[in-house]
Amino acid sequence: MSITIATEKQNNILMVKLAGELDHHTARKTRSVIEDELKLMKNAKLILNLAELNFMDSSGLGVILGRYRALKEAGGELMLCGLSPAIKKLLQLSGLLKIMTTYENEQEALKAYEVTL
Amino acid sequence: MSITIATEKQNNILMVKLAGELDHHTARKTRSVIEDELKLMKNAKLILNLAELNFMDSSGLGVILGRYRALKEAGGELMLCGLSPAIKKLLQLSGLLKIMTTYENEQEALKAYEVTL
Amino acid sequence: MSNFMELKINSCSENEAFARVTVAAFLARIDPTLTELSDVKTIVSEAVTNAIIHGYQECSSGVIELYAGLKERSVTIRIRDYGLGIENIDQAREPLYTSKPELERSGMGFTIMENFTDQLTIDSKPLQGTTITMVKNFEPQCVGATS
Amino acid sequence: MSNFMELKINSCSENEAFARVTVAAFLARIDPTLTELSDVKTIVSEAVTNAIIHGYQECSSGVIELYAGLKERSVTIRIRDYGLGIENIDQAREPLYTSKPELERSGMGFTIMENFTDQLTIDSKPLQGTTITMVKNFEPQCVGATS
Ligand SMILES: Nc1ncnc2c1ncn2[C@@H]1O[C@H](COP(=O)(O)OP(=O)(O)O)[C@@H](O)[C@H]1O
Ligand SMILES: Nc1ncnc2c1ncn2[C@@H]1O[C@H](COP(=O)(O)OP(=O)(O)O)[C@@H](O)[C@H]1O
Repeated sequence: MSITIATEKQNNILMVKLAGELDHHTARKTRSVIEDELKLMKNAKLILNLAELNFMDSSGLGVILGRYRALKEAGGELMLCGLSPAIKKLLQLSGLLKIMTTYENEQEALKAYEVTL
Repeated sequence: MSITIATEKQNNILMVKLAGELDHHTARKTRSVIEDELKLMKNAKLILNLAELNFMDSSGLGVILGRYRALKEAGGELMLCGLSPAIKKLLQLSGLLKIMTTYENEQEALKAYEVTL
Repeated sequence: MSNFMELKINSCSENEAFARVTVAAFLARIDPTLTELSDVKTIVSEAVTNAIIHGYQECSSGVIELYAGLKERSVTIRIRDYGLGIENIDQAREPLYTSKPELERSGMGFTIMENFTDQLTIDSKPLQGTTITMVKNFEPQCVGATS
Repeated sequence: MSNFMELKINSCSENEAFARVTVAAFLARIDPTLTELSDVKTIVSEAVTNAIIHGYQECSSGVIELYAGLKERSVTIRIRDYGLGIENIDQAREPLYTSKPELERSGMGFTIMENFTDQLTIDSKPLQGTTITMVKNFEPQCVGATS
């Protein structure tokens, strides 16, 4: 009924792994943990790992879209990975899947990012 | 929300393993499966393995007590094994723990029975 | 914190599991121990089963109302039926007493409800129905526990 | 088979998870697929969240009513609040429309409810409240499936 947020920093990369349920009730905490981490970073690349989320609704879409916009504005970038079929369906329905960069898992996301360096 | 009943026969020993939830809703099925198996047996030893029951209430006590009485009347015997702390608490509260033979697991129950042969 | 839930269901036996799971889910917000959760599931199951078997004689069209109210770490659970009612409440509360031995009832329902809660009240009128009210206090949460 | 449940809760955000778990538990008796269950949890979460955020402006003392009725393998879910109501329902239904962009709402709630159900009806009157009614039909069960 709750969310667990694990963060890890490597230079300008912030990896955030969400586990549990991302809804309106847990959105505020999720948003503020991520924003706090991003505050001191420049041109941040945020890798959001959703593999262990067992529930997400449109409040979660709002959190993702919010981070996407904030990062874009600040010269950063958002990457998503670990999308379950249910979450993929929501991203598709909302059109977010088309504008976001998505990867199978964290390793793939990191690899893709390193290639572009 | 349901129950699974696995039975195994060895001579006059009937091993019944219950998995899931034993309440009033699932009691009827449990009772009738066990009674059907016992019907053709003589001096039956019933080993009831409760290790995989994740819920039981007083309707379950009724099923256990019912088998205990029927077997006793027919010259048979009931042995219980795999009692979780929660189920043990119920058996204790009702006084059943005092009158029933209980074992850690099926092996222990079988061993104890073979010794008495 | 003060939250409540009111649930109205019909008296079919599938609702025994549904009722106990619902109350357990409602209480998740105070993060009970596994033993506390198991106790609550059991008492809800006992009271709802009694409403179905004794109150409504296993006819599935009766209405059962379930209320749970949280005040800090104390929950009040009320389960009501509009069925047959209880003639002799003192006798009904006795361990091992059952009016339906032919159904292999154990007669332990009220004893379990009494033992697993801090307070049990039985209100019943023949032919009008029965209301069971139980109060259970939960252990204070460890300092530093996450929500 | 015809069963129902009625749930009344207050508008605190913990009840978003509670409401969806409750409806999922209620539907366990028809043994839905994991996808069907996930869809139902999502639509219940959307409607209850809207009642809390939009109906009651995140004040936790509002009342939310949730009804689910099963007819064979079709469920009707009704979620009602007595809050602010919706001025322009057509606009509210538009994908990506939200009246609260400052809260990072995605405006996808109604689109999801519409997509995940077979029927969606919105009844709302400003200052009186909103009732969302959804019908979802479940796949017939495989022959030989156990109950
Ligand atoms: N909701 C109810 N409506 C009518 N009678 C009830 C109700 N609950 C309990 N009783 C009466 O109280 C008796 C004792 O209940 P209980 O201790 O739960 O044992 P059991 O359910 O095994 O009979 C029942 O046998 C029944 O006669
Ligand atoms: N229960 C409600 N009470 C009042 N207004 C509502 C309610 N549900 C929805 N609305 C209105 O409809 C709009 C669209 O809802 P929705 O598609 O769920 O998107 P979101 O919740 O992200 O804003 C909301 O922004 C709000 O203005």
